[in-house]
Amino acid sequence: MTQTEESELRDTIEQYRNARLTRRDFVQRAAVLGISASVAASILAACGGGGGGGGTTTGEEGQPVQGGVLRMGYDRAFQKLDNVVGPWADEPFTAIYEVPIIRDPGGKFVSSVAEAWEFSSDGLTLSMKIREGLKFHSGAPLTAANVAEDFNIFRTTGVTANFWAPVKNVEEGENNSVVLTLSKTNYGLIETISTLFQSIHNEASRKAAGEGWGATTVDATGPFTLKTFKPASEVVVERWPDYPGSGVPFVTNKGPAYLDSIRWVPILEPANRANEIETGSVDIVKSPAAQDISRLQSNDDLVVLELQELSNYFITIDRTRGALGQPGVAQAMSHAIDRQALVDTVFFGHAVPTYGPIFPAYRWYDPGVEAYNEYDPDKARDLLKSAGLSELRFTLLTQNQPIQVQVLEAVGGMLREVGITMEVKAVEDAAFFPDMFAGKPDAFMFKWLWESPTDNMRFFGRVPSWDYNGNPPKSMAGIDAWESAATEEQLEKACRQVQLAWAEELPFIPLVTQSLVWVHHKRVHNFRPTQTSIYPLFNDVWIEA
Amino acid sequence: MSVEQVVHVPSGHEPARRLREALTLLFANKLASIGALLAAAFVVVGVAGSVIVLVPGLDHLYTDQNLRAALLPPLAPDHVLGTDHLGRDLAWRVVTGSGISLMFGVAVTAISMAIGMVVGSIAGYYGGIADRLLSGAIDFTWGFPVILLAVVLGGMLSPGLLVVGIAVASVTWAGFARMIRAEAISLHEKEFVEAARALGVSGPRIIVRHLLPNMLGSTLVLGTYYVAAAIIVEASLSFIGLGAQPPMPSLGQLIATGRNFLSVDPWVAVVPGTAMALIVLGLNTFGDGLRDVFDPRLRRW
Amino acid sequence: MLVELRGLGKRFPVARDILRRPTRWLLAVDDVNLDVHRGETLGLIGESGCGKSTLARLILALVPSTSGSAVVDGIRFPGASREEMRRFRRRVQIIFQDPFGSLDPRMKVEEIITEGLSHERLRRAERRERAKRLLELVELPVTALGRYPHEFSGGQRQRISIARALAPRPILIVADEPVSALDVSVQGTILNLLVTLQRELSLTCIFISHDISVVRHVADRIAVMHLGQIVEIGDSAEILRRPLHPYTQALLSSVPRFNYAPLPPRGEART
Amino acid sequence: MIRFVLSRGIRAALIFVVASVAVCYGLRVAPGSLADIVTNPLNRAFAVKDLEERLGLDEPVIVQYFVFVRNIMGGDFGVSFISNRSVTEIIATGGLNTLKLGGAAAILTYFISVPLGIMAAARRNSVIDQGSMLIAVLGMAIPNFFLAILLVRLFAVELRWLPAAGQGGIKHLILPAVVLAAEAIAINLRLVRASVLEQLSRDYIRTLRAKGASERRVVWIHAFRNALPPVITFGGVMLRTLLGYTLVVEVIFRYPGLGFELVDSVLKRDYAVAQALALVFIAGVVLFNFLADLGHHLAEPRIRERGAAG
Repeated sequence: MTQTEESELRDTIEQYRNARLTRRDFVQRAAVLGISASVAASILAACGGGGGGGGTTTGEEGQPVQGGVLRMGYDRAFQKLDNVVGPWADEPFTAIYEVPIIRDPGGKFVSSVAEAWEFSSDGLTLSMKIREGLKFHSGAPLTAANVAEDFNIFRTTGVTANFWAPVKNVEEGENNSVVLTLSKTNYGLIETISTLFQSIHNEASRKAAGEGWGATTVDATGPFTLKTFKPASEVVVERWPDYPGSGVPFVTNKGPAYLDSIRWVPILEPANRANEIETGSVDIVKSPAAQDISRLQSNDDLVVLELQELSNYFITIDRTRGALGQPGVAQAMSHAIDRQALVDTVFFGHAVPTYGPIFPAYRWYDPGVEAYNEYDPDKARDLLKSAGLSELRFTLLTQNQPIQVQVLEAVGGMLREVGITMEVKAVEDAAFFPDMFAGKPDAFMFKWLWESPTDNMRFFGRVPSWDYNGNPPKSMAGIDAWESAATEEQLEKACRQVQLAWAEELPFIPLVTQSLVWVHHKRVHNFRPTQTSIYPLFNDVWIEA
Repeated sequence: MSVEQVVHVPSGHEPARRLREALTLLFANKLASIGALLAAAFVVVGVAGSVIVLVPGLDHLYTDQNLRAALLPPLAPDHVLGTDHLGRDLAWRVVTGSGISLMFGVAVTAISMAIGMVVGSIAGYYGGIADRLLSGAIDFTWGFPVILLAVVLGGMLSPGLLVVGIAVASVTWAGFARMIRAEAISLHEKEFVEAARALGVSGPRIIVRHLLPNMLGSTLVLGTYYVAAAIIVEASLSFIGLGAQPPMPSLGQLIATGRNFLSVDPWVAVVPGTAMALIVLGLNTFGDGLRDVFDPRLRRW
Repeated sequence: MLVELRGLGKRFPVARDILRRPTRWLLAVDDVNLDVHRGETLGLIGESGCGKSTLARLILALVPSTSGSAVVDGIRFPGASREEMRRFRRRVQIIFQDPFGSLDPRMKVEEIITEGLSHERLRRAERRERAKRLLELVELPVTALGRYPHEFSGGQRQRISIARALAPRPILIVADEPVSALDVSVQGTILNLLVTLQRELSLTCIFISHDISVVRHVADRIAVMHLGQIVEIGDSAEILRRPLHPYTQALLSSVPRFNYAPLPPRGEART
Repeated sequence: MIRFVLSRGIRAALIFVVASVAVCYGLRVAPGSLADIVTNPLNRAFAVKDLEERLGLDEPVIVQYFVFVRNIMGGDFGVSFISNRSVTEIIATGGLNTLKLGGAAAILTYFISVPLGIMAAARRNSVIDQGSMLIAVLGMAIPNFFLAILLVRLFAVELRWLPAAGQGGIKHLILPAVVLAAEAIAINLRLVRASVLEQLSRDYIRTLRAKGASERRVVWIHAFRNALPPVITFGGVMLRTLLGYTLVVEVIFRYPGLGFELVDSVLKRDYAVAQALALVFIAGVVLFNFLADLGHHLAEPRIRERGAAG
């Protein structure tokens, strides 16, 4: 980049900061300067800490209009909107549920259902003050007792029960507060508590609903209530008129939502997502096919928002079997992969290469990881040779989704260059998960999508077992350090430590983090996804009639 | 020696002449000639594709990627039909896909034809209780939507070419059996079959020596339709994710992948799609032509 | 006595009830009693549809009878053992009416006429030798061996049929309208051939025809069939001179003169 | 007639028993289970076991089968394990949607193929004839999914005339119906044309023409009426074919009919929905087979009895 270009870029960033540029204009100007949209997005994320991280600036929006139906195109099929044992959290979660604590666009933890929280000085007690005057959709009041009850469910039977392991006891404290007693210090618990699977619900209603929880019934505290749940074709939520207002500081609407309802439809074929927002059958679409993004950007009716997705594609190989267990094999594979080429071709630039286990936009991302896994096919060949392998052949299992398969086809071609033959077997989820957890495949690829990247290292390091991942000593030590951190500083240090260890030892081989792209029609306002949450909040969103 | 003269009866059966006459008839029909040419081209290309699939070491032709030369349009240097999203040569991929289609279509059809011949000729020749049982099985199966079966089977076993093949074969055999049974019944009443029985020729031998050779024509006609149908079913299921699984470059799979790039480079879908349409067009019109040659009364349905 | 038919009958179901039990029957052959002596030629006449062909097939055990019994060459039907059946198949042969439908279009003449010899386990050369002798017998050139049936005229095909029937050296031949599909000019030669062969090989012959003028030349005795029954039987000269049954009388008076137009080739035969 | 209906009834019942056993057994021995779809990877070990107990999936397949049979005998198809909607409701709404789509496709088929086929036959070798034969040839050659993406591209993305997918009014029906009907139109067109042509070569047509009947009347009334039986007989076959294709077309157009729901539930191992829908489809097949047979039966009442030839 020349000096003029550099100063021009600085100007552009400055204009954006001062709200003289919309996010879209910024990305466009950046593109003129030869900066890929994803890099621009990282820049935006970096300078968006002031509250406008979602991108749109205030002056532009005008007076909110009450009413209307927001039609959303979602990129996968819905599962039960079950915050306790659901298979994953879908977009409607943020419309009908609220979490105790939420990350603001800069990554700082701010209030939502809980208005304040504090670790004791020894780090073994966490008390959380719950907002007053909250209630559930059913009308029942929400008190600290409900939150304590929920936490006890989460830590025993919830999806993330593993991460609650250090918590010994949860009970209602004084002054509408919840007190968590820990068996050892674990500052990272706060990360877990801010994820969608800790959304607060009315346990009495959940018990009564039985199998219907998350499908026919949700009784929670979000601004919308669940109306229709047809997972393959549509999910509809309606405004909850009695919503007492959001406790989240960066949500400006402090009353009930503007929208009458939100209707999601799953659009599973990537190409169709662009088609449908262009034809106007939806107002917002998530993750259009990468190759369609530039076309959408040039459409004057549409606004394209681009962030780094809180996700990562990675490959894990089974080191308990034969050649794959030789030292240096994972590193050889990693060096054989031209991640930038993956980004440019498969993702048309709408992704970033990842050399470590965490996406670059994460607040504690350590760029040191980039030194470990650079594209270097010669080095890959050398490593294979010193491992005594003239050729290597294995089968890799993946979920049968177009983008996954494309990534693997490209990776397969790269591996072939250094003499590694990877046979890809793409199967449906129903067949993928049991095999993956049983450790059956030689290797598998997976994409995690989660707000706390370290949780994923903790989890996928253990899946199917540390053995499978080669028992990497430094990484395991890093995880231990993370799990016993007592303060934010210690947590950050552990996070950097584990990243570097991971990049070196490669319990799994990171590939890329794709962009989280949202496209919305111009008549949609205040749609502000943030870099730190997987889904946006909907209370501020309004739509022109 | 008698005074009779050797007369020429036009419907010839002597191989060389029959072939010549058949071809004359076939090429008299313009559409059928196009079909025959397309079908022949398909076979040539398909055999090449099969070789590529089956002979180890040739897979680089359709898997070699060049990410820097992705999504080239047709007539690009070195890539007559352009490249796909990973810079793989579309021409070779289509050739390979045709090979998979050819092998799949022919294998599945041959298997169902074999089953259909056994079942149909036994039912038609022996009649009686065997016929009642087998006809029941035929009617039971015939006309069952293959796609439905493949979807359910694909759900049960893991989806793939094998499953689609099983689904197709387990329905189409009945189509063959149905026709062959009808032919066997009519042949059974033929005097040459009665003559053979009077000579003490055994049932199985009559089926093999008299019935099957005489049904060969109509069976082949039906066969060409069923090859086309099997190819379409495979492609349809691959397209909705229940057929050949990626990265196997079957034509349906190629179209499914290409569809995602329709806005950037329509050729990635249009090239395999056109190939597919030409194959089906060829087989169908060729089948029509053959039908006219062999047996004008045979209808597809 | 070579053939003894006692109360022989054959009926076909034409309608069935829900449980597939037949409710209506067609009586094709009804209570037929008939003896054929060794060495004689019996003419069986009757108009088409009267059950002649069914009777022929009953005698050849090509269809099972539904009542009565038949003893042919000492073998009793129903109730013949497999071994008896095998012997029977060599001893009794049939010649069909349709010279186009009775020869498998996909087989060469050699294969056709030696098909009945498979039990003899002959070597290739022996087979061919037999085939040649059979062709000589029916006065066809040996070059015919490698040809297909469609290359021959109707009369020649009928000679092939005769050769095929003679191949297993039968003692009884049932000729079911052997010349009615042929040109008038050819009919005579085939009839002469049949008579010659019958005498030379001392065959017993049942000669079926709807045409008395054909039968009168070859038959020693004549049986007249009407609606599935034998209505009159006797010495052929006697019957022709003094028919007793009114049906026979009608048959004799209405003998058409020129009804020998050859059938056109049937479409089915082409497949 | 009674015999005909009764024997078909017995056969249909038999098909049902076999199919229900096959579907029920097959889905459960399939690799992967519903539990793997509806539980989170993060706490799979616990959740899978818990879920299987709650849903009775840990029982032997044979027990599950009899529970299933007992329930449907009582008219209870169960509820979806994923959406908690009653299967009866899914069948009702999906069935209605599929009926709409299938109906639209059937209407399209006849409204295009019958007049065009007659015109083609009436003016043999004219432009209309050749054009319609081109339609017929292409309709049979272009696989419907490929046609679908081409039409979506053209009419939805480029021209913006019609929606690309989803459910809604009449507009949402047009593209899927056209795609669904394409092959049926092609086949029916050929059938009508051939059948009318055959009639036009008959003697009675010559007589009618000699008597001075108008050409229009001869073709459209007399010839067509007599050309109908094969077209009607084909109707049953066509419906059955359409039924099979709904599986593909509904998935492509994300049209929430029975086919869409079936594919979805099979992939997600939503046993209750998948087996009920599979049986609904089989019922459809049986019904259409029956209609086809009935058509055939009525068109040719004298079914030849084997061996009756003397």
